[in-house]
Amino acid sequence: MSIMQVIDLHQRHGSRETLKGVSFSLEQGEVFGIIGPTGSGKTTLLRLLDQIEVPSSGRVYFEGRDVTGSPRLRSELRRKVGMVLQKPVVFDASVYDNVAFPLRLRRYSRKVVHGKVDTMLNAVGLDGYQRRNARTLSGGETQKVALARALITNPQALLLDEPTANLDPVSLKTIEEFILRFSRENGTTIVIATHEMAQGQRLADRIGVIMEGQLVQIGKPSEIFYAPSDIRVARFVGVENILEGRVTSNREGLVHLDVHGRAVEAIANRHPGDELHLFIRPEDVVLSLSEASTSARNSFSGQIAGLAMSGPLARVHLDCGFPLVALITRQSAEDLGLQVGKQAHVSFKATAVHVIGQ
Amino acid sequence: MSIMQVIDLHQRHGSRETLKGVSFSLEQGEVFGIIGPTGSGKTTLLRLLDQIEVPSSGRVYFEGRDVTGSPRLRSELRRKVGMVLQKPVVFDASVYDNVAFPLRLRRYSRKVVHGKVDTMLNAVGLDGYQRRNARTLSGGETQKVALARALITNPQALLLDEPTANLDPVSLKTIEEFILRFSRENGTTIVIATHEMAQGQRLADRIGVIMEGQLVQIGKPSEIFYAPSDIRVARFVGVENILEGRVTSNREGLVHLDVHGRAVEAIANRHPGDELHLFIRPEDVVLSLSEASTSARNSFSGQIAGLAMSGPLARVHLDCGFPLVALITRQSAEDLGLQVGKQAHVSFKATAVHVIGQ
Amino acid sequence: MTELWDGLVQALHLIVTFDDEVVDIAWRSLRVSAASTVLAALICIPLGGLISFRSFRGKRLLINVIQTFYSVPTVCVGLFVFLMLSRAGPLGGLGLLFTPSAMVVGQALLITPIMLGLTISALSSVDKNIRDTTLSLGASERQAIWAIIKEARFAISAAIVLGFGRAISEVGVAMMVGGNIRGFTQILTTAIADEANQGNVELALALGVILLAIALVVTLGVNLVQQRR
Amino acid sequence: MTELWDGLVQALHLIVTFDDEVVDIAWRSLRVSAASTVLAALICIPLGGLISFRSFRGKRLLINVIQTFYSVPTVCVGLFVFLMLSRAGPLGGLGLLFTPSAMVVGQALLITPIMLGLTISALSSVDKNIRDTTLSLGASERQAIWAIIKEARFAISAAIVLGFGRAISEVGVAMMVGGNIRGFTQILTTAIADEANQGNVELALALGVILLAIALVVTLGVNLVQQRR
Repeated sequence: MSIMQVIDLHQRHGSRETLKGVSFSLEQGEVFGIIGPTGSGKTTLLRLLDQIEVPSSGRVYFEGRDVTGSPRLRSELRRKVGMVLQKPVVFDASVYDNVAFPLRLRRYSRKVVHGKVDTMLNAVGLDGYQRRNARTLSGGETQKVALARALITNPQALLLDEPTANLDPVSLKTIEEFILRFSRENGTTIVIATHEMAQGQRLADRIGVIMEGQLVQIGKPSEIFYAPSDIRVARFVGVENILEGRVTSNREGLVHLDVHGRAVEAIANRHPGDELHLFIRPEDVVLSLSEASTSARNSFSGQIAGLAMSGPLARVHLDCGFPLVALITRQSAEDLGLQVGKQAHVSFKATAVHVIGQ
Repeated sequence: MSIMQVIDLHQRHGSRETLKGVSFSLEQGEVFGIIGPTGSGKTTLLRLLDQIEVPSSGRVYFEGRDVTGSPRLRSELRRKVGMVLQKPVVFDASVYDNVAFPLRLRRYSRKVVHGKVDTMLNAVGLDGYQRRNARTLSGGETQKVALARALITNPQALLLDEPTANLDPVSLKTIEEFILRFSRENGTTIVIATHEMAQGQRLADRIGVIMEGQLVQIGKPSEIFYAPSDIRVARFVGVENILEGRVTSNREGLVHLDVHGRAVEAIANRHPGDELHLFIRPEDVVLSLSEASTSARNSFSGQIAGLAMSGPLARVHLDCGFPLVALITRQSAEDLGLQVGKQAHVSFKATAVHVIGQ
Repeated sequence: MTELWDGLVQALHLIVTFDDEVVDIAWRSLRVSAASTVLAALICIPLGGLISFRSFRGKRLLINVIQTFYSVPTVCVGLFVFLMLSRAGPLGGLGLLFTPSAMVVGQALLITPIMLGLTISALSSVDKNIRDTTLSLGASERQAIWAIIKEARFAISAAIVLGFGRAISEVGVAMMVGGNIRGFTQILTTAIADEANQGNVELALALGVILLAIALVVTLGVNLVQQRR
Repeated sequence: MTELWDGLVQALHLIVTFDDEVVDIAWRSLRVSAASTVLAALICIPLGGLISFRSFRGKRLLINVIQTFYSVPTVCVGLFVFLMLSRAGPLGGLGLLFTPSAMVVGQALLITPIMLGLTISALSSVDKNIRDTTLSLGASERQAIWAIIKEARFAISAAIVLGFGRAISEVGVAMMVGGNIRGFTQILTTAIADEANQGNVELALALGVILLAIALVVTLGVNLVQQRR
């Protein structure tokens, strides 16, 4: 069941168009990731979902009703949808008062507030912090207080803006796990905006990719990762090999493409003559010194044009008539004795080539 | 020839001891990397090298003379040693005036200033920017102006504090290349402080690792990377497998170690009974499903305890009697069909094990 | 020099013996300035909260206008209130000219711009995210404004204390609308000017020391409050 | 009300016809305040540069003391200068009391703390890295201070203009050490208070409008300069 829909949202900030026609719907209980580069409009979208901002045009539906334009419904939405800002702020008051704040706004009795706050602080692992001033906490603890404060009213949806942007790896893991558990136990819909593809992959059931204010692709994490719908998404998820080619033949879904005069095979249903973009993830390109006989349909020889170590990995730039990047382990690179100027063989499977129309 | 030596430098800031007994010497024309985590004292060390700060104890020698305590020699040092701060600042003036500043301080004639500044701006690729206010530039351009300004007096040494911390990859590459070229052409000694091991590897001839104010290891980049001298350095350069073991036998430099009851072989000259730490880089651990016959001396079977994808890589946590992490490509992980709970075989060479005393 | 020294000794004597006239003038000063501060604060805090919270066309301009009023000379405020309350003025019928009430109104008018301006800037210097957070947690406008005022409590207190300091130190308004009537509207600042000119150096010095002490306490108070942040 | 209206019309008439007395008083005000501003600036800029640049024991305290002096009431400064220059005072022999020179010195003394404090804070708000960068590029202390002052040029100009605004608006010092002698030491603020009390409403209003206009121009000037940053 969908609990929220947004339809053709546009937002201007001054002369800048931050959002351009965003539409999607949020399902009950799902974890929805919004990924995109910094400045692509993720934060604005969350602010519109929580109705802290009013869109310049477009509609927001919550529980089937159009809330845009109704101050009463907007404020009702804000009472039912929680949000944690990218850099969460806490009030200059005790941890207890911070977490109790939303309950006091709703005029709960002192006893009820007490019970709920203590339970929640226990759940996020901040038991014993009640009397500490929230401003004296570390980044991870502040994030926990902000989460506890947003969740204490048991909202139907929780919007998180880069929830782990400034955290160390340990706090990051704790908080990611807490969010997922809370969502499962309470059926809370979670929306996570992040610029990190990896976090989207770890947490989200579905991902929407936003680029320059437009929602360019929605799908399962694996779809986004392996089958990006356009060049910008492909670059964003780490596809380094983006080639142009023309279909020369199609035999039952195995197409042959002409790429800079070389023949590349891919699995796709396209007609001869179609101009296509080919995406090949650099880690799907296998490197060897002699032509090995493998099941990979595509095999080329080329010259090593560049070699860059980064940590445990080596990024090998090859010229095989067209430029190709292969990502292999540093160890393999050393075992193979790779050097700039040397010849090497590359191969990749026909299934490793993802094509889209130009 | 060494142009600068520091001896037993200590620095206190309030109650915090930022540097604790740092000694080393800088050779003419070398690129020296100072790496360490944020807050480990890199910036303080550079400030002491440039004598912007006075150490609480210890000596700084420049061109063979002890400059500590002599205002005249300290100011002479500053005139001969350039420095670019982590977040370089430019004066609220034109690019030309910024780069001309050090020359005007030294009362060069207008004509000489003009010639030098134009040549330098040309060299860093800022020709045509002369009249722009330097505050209106982008991060990369600002960094170039700061570099040009520091290099215009052709200093004997240049100190760079995280020179590329806030730059996009393209500017980073341009600036790294410019620094290396300038150093080679003019014989300038370069000191680069960075928290990025990878940058140190790319640029430095020698690296000093600083941890909590102490210089814990000095050596070639490959020594630091493959043979860290203690556990903190090992963690910092990405050694994820740190085990404890006891030597059971030593046959001509091939030692057998008892690690949690399992026998591990390593190349080292230690006596039976020695308690050691073993470092194994996760990318040196090879994974297979069946026991493959390889030349690797160490081979164990274990259970997969965890599997985490991060971009094109998979980090596999294994339990082989002791915990072991292997870093392999995502593709290999998928080809092998790895799953938590499954059995797997791991192997690593005796040369991949680096040992130090406990 | 010895004459000055003797004057200072006699002035301190007047203070420590709680001389009737000295106590009377100082006490009147405190009451008048406290009253004008309370009056101004009652206007400035809610008004500042509303101006700071809401977005409206011309907000930037309004704040600029308020800040421009910081520097209206005291004699100009004094002249304005004088003309309003004078027999020929629109409020002349109230018969307030040359009474302490006139001074309270005049001083409140004098310090309202700076108190309002500092309140607004105190509220705007609260992290914008506090506003958004409060709203996203389900607060109404009134509840949100109150939460923001609580965040800025120290800076707002400082604005109020600073307003009091301005009121008790000023001489232009008090002189023009109070009239410096001995025993009725004479306060510290007007009395100091008057007594010095009439050659009562020791009385002027006694009052000067007290005024300086009050100004010092106010400044220290403002600093103390500001440093709690 | 009509009387007030007539007064305002007559006041504007006095201004646009360049009435001798009005022009004389306004011109004297401008000269006295400009002189005191220049005097104060000559002290504050180099002194502020030194205090800001050097680190020394008690620096924080010194700055606090300077800031405390911001709020010394004008009548207290007036009283101090009055006593110094009075026949019995240490500088009585100069015969400066009740002359424009006395007012210049008094106003300079009044505005020095705020001008010095704002200069120091303008210099400290220059990025600390400018100092380090300048030194690392080989500058001497003098050259470094000059570079920092250049970085803060707009904020320092604002401090000077603000000092001028304070000088021209104040009434306490001018009244006590100038003595409000018609045609000799009478300036805008003292004349407004005096003429209103004597019932010369149109003259007081004319001077009030001019003073208000000057204060407005000064404020706009400060804003303009500050917004250039």
